[in-house]
Amino acid sequence: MQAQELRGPRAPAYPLLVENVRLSFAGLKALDGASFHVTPGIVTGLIGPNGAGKTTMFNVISGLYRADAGSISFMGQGIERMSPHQISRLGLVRTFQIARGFPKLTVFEHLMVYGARQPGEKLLTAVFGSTEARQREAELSEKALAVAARLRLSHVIDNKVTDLSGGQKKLLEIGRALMAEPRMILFDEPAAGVNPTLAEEIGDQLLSLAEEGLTVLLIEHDMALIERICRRVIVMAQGRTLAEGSFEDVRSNAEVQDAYLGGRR
Amino acid sequence: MDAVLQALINGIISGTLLAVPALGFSAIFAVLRFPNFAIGALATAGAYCAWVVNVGLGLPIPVAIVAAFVGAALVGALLEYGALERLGRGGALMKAIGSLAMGMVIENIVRFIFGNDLRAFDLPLARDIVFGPIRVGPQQLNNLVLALVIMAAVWAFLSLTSLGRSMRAVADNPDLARLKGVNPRFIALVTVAIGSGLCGIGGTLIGLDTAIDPLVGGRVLLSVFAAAVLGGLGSIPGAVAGAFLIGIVEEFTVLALSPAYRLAVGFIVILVVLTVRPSGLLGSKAN
Amino acid sequence: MLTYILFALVIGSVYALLAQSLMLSWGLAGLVNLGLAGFFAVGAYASAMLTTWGHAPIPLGVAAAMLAGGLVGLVVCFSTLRLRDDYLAIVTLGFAEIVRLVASNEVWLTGGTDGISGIPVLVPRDAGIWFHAGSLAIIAAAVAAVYLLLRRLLRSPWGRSLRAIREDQTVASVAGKSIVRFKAQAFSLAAAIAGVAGAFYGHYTSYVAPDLFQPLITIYIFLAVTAGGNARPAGAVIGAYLLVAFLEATRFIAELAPGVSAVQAASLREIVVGLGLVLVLSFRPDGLLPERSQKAPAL
Amino acid sequence: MNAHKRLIEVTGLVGGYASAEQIVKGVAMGADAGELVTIIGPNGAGKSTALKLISGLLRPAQGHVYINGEDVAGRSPQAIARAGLGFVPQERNIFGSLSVAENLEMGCRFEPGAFKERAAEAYARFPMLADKRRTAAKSLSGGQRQILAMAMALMAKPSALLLDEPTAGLSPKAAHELFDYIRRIAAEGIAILMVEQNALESLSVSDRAYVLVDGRNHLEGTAEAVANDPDIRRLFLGGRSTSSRQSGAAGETSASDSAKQK
Amino acid sequence: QEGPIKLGTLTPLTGSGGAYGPVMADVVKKAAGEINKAGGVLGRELVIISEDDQTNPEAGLRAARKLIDVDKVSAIMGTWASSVTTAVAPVCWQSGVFLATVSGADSITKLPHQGFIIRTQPNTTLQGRKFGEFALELGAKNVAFVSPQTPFTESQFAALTKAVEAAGGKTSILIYDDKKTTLRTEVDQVLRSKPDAIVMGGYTTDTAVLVRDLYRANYKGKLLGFGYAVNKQLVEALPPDVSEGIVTLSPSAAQGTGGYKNVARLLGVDSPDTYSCQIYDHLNLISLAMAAGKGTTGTVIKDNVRKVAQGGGQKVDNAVDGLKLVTAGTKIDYDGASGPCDFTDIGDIEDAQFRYEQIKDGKIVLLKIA
Ligand SMILES: Nc1ncnc2c1ncn2[C@@H]1O[C@H](COP(=O)(O)OP(=O)(O)OP(=O)(O)O)[C@@H](O)[C@H]1O
Ligand SMILES: Nc1ncnc2c1ncn2[C@@H]1O[C@H](COP(=O)(O)OP(=O)(O)OP(=O)(O)O)[C@@H](O)[C@H]1O
Ligand SMILES: [Mg+2]
Ligand SMILES: [Mg+2]
Repeated sequence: MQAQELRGPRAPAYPLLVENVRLSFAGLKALDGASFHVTPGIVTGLIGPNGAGKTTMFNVISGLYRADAGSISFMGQGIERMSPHQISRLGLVRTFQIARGFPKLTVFEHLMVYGARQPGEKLLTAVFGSTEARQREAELSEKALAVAARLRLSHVIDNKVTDLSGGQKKLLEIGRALMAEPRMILFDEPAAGVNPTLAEEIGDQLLSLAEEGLTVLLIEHDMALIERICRRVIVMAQGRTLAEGSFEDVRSNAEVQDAYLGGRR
Repeated sequence: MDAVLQALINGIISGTLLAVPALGFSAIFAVLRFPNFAIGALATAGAYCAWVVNVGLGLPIPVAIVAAFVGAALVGALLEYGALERLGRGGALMKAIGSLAMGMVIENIVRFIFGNDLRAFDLPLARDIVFGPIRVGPQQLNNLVLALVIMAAVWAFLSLTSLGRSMRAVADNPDLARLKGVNPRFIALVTVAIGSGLCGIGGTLIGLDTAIDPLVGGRVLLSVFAAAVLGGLGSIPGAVAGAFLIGIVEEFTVLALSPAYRLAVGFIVILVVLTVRPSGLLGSKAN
Repeated sequence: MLTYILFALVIGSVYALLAQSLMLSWGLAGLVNLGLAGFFAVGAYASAMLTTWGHAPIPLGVAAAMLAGGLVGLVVCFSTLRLRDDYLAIVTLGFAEIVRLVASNEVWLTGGTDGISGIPVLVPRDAGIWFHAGSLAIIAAAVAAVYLLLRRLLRSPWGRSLRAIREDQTVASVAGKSIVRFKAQAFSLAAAIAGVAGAFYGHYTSYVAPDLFQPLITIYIFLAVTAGGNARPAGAVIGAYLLVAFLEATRFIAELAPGVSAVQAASLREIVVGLGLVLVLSFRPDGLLPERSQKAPAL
Repeated sequence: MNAHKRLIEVTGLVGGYASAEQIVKGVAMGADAGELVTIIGPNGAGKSTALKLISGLLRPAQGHVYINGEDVAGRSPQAIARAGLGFVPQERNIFGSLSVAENLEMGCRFEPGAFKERAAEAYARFPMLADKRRTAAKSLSGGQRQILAMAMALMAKPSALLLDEPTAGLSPKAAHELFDYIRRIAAEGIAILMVEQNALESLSVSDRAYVLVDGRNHLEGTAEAVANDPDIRRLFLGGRSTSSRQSGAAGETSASDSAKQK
Repeated sequence: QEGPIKLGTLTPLTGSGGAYGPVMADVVKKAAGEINKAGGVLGRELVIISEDDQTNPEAGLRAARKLIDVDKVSAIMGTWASSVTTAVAPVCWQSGVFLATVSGADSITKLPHQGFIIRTQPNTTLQGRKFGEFALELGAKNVAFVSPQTPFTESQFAALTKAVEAAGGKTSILIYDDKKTTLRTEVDQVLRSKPDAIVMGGYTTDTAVLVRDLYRANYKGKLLGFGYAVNKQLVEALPPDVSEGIVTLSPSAAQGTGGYKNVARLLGVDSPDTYSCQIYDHLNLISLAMAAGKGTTGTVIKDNVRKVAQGGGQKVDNAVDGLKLVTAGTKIDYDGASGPCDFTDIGDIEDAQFRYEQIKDGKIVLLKIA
């Protein structure tokens, strides 16, 4: 609700607009003027060779890194100077490529922490309690159970995250993002390390979320998944956007083939 | 102006006294990733070893310093092996708390054996050498040189031998280090022994400059910790830089403000430095 | 003997308040607060000055202690916001030392190293044993109130988010948690609790002085919380009472070891305290009561 | 080539983590010299746990692990590494605070003398590593880390190799190249056990395969047979998008490379 | 009531006062042994229970409670740090336990203690004045007072200044941090005002540092210190040429009295420190008061301590002799190891004589008692 107010009068055409973003690490230009936009209600793929700057791009968008130059707007609002939690509160959530979490918390607690709009997070509400908070807690925990079930995490729901397998950690990354009820999710290789059958199901789910109006930007090296669920694909290389278009367009691009797919040798 | 110059020199001299134990503290932190608060007591233990060798056995000071290193190294390694290692399961802070408790134990063992009396080394005290308006003590010059040599040796040891690299590897990822053929326990013990030994030398240097009692290490624990933090925890050159900065700042406090507020000013400097450089003077960025 | 036990229980209750304060700031929020003695001192002095020199009623003094502790906590928290965990430790330790230095050197404000004596008491002193029993009842009630408060907080979404922040700030901020808000709330609430502990201590012993707030007390409380379990209010409370029981019990070991001099007996006692703690920790690395996680409801 | 020599042989392996019940409940697997063997299975099946048990990171409760014919079950990871086993774990498989070059040096601890030569080899094989020689490994991208981990394990010239999802996070091109490379090192006489979720392509380059479910052997056979088993396809390989997985590139190779070299 | 009489010592065995407390506890044990050998007090044995105040009021308070409630002592002797004394005082007077202390802070005897406190340490104003006067006597005109922050720093300096300024001299003060390992800059700061006498207000550990740094800085003027800091320990911790010539003051018994020698004999040292002397007097006064009042409670001690300590009568300097006389009904006046031990109504000593000693060739040599 708060996010709605912040959206401002002019509803923008693109949920996410990245213009000319630059960031270098000690001389290395990790992002070198990358620009792209994302259209609402579809899954957009972000692909590119290893070290192209995709993850760095996510870090900049989500506020973990500050860009040296360039602008980023989410739903028409400049977010390049915002802190990560403000960005998240606007409804833009990201996952991590190398799964990260809260070591001493359980899977269930992770899901609950990501649960949005919990009034019980205010100190006073926590002290005095409120029916709203209680209701919301019940809703969230129901949702958490459902998400866990969908990701095959039900049997480990009370496990500490440190006691998960590599793939389970990646699944939890996805689950957390789903809990946040965001307007847009940035997925960083959600399917890497996930069993192919399950990856397929997750793909289906992303599609149905997109149909419900969620915007998704997806970094993935699994071309089958990209082909199946992405209506638009953006290709990055060496910190720049190299090409964009439908998967077919992009796949037939010789440069992309060369640098990324390595199909024609 | 002379006063300022003199305070600067005094600061460097008191900095050297902090630098050696700070080095030990930082080395232990760098590998085992926990602040070992037993270093105060280890410095005391080392100083008493040196004292026994120097006064009890009548051997010269250089031998006593070696004894301090060996004695403190043994105590430190025993501590790690016998008690702290198994606390590691509960996390770094658990080890820190455990080291605090074990520090208390060591200090009191020393007290049990030697009592609370003040003891001095068998070393004549020389008057300062005066250069114009500035004066420096010969013993303190010795200490300065000794501390610098130790620092150089530690630095060379860590960066030029493969042991140094293995230490950093263990600190970073002990499981992977094992897969690469490193024995993390051995590395941990070596580090703790070296770090503790340095603390022992530090305690002895302080004792040579003043006198020793069971609290000799405990009194400087705070400043040593502060120096290591200021320099960036785990950074070897940082610990040295931090020690000198703390030493100098404290002496300037005496000039500019009430000496009673020496500690307070020291901490405010730390706060300012850390606010500007969140990982310390020479610390590497975490995460 | 009864008086002694009651007395030990009162001291244990003051420790229990401090331990809960530490449990909140360190155990839940992950803020390594080595400045506990400082907040303890701020509360003790605030209430002592107000009630002894200002002749205010004790409840007002306690409220002032809470407020003073909380405010100072807020200031310390904001000035240390950018610091990493390990570094927070040294700065908060420094804060406690600064409090002690100010209390000893600014005689016009605090009475200097003489301290403040003749602080009004909770129950008239001439009530004999009832003085101790009454004080105990009041302070234990405060312990219970804080316990209920913290338990409630711990189980609330607020507590859950705080624990998440403790574990990984970056991820928590990506999850939309304002790190600053949570930390500031937890830290100043914890400081306020420590302030209350200070006030009660003063109103029980009638005396506060800078020497009371040496780092030793912080160390003791860290030991208590660690042994009890650092993320459970009940662990903190139990740890605190056990610590006092242990500290007092070790007095009697001197009698078991005849032939040692007084210093040796005293050092033996501290050796036993230190070893005892390490033993507890090595058998129960998570303390007596380990952290409890929120279980998923059964379907 | 000393074919058919069992360099890794695991029998009746049981084990898990301190807290929980046993995760691996009886697993037998192995690889001959020159053989590339893929292990697949759902998430949480116990694949990584099995590899940790073999490498000594976890101590097996029961079972035998033979490396080069020598039973190493219960030994320390250092000793097992010395016996000739290389292992690239799934997670935390690099030293983040060491530079890339230092990581490689750590891989070469048993023969420091050979470092120069082998590092040159690694740099030639993976030019990216040469560019980033002096960079701290933690600032590498996800895919770059995987390459480094792999290169580090090869520095020791192991006779048997365990790989846990080596291509996770690699671009299709890089994954393809890496599989090729793995195929080639196997051909040099190394026995390789490789866990992969990138299953179809992995099977397409492998000789044999094991399917692990719930801590037990579920199925084993030639890679081709496993890849074509309809149940396995449906349950574990993503049955719907059969041939188009891994795009054109992988599809083509899986067809052409399926002729086994056994 | 039968059985032994229990008395407690509460001295700093650990913490920053750790240099003093152990000897204090020791001397009491030994002196009580002598009394017991001679038949005890009122025919009952004395049992001494020693607790550690850790130089910390909080720990001291807990220890005091244990002594009072568990051991049921009738008196506590030897509290050293002023903050510890202030913390345990109310507990003592409320429980009817007598408290004899060596703390110097003026505020202690001003507590509403109903007579339950005596202290053998001259209050700080007196000490300050004596230092001033003695510095003048040594020919000093410009006196610097160098001390850590203690409860009596201010009042000592004020009294010192008053005495020195009355004779046309001037004074300066510098407060240092007693945990520092070098005091070079502090010394520079002090020497800048070119003092011809320096009065050191610290304890043994920090005084050792100060004296060394003054020596290094080539300070050639007079050095004065308290007897409790400039003691045998300090002398042993310093090379002889460094400590040469330091003058010390400590409250003392009149020349010729045997109390001081008794303590020296008990401890087996030449020059016992003032605190051991004082606590020795505590024990003797308490024993004699109990005998004189024919009771063993704190109240009896409080009511009778002045009867045995002052007001004329046969002079005694130890409890064994005194107890015989008291039993025989003779009026006695105890003059102890630390001084004449005559107390004002609020418990301060009325007048103190001071021993003036000087370090010569690594030995502490008596100059005069006045
Ligand atoms: N913190 C950092 N410090 C220095 N260099 C960095 C840092 N983070 C990333 N880089 C470099 O920036 C480049 C881009 O990295 P990034 O992680 O964005 O790649 P990516 O496109 O996500 O690749 P992958 O598909 O392998 O995950 C890489 O060359 C990497 O080494
Ligand atoms: N450190 C641990 N402590 C306790 N249990 C663990 C730990 N690591 C993994 N587990 C549990 O063991 C089971 C098997 O984990 P393992 O990592 O072996 O799976 P995997 O087959 O490698 O899966 P993936 O393909 O997802 O990597 C999982 O259910 C997981 O929850
Ligand atoms: Mg990436
Ligand atoms: Mg795995």
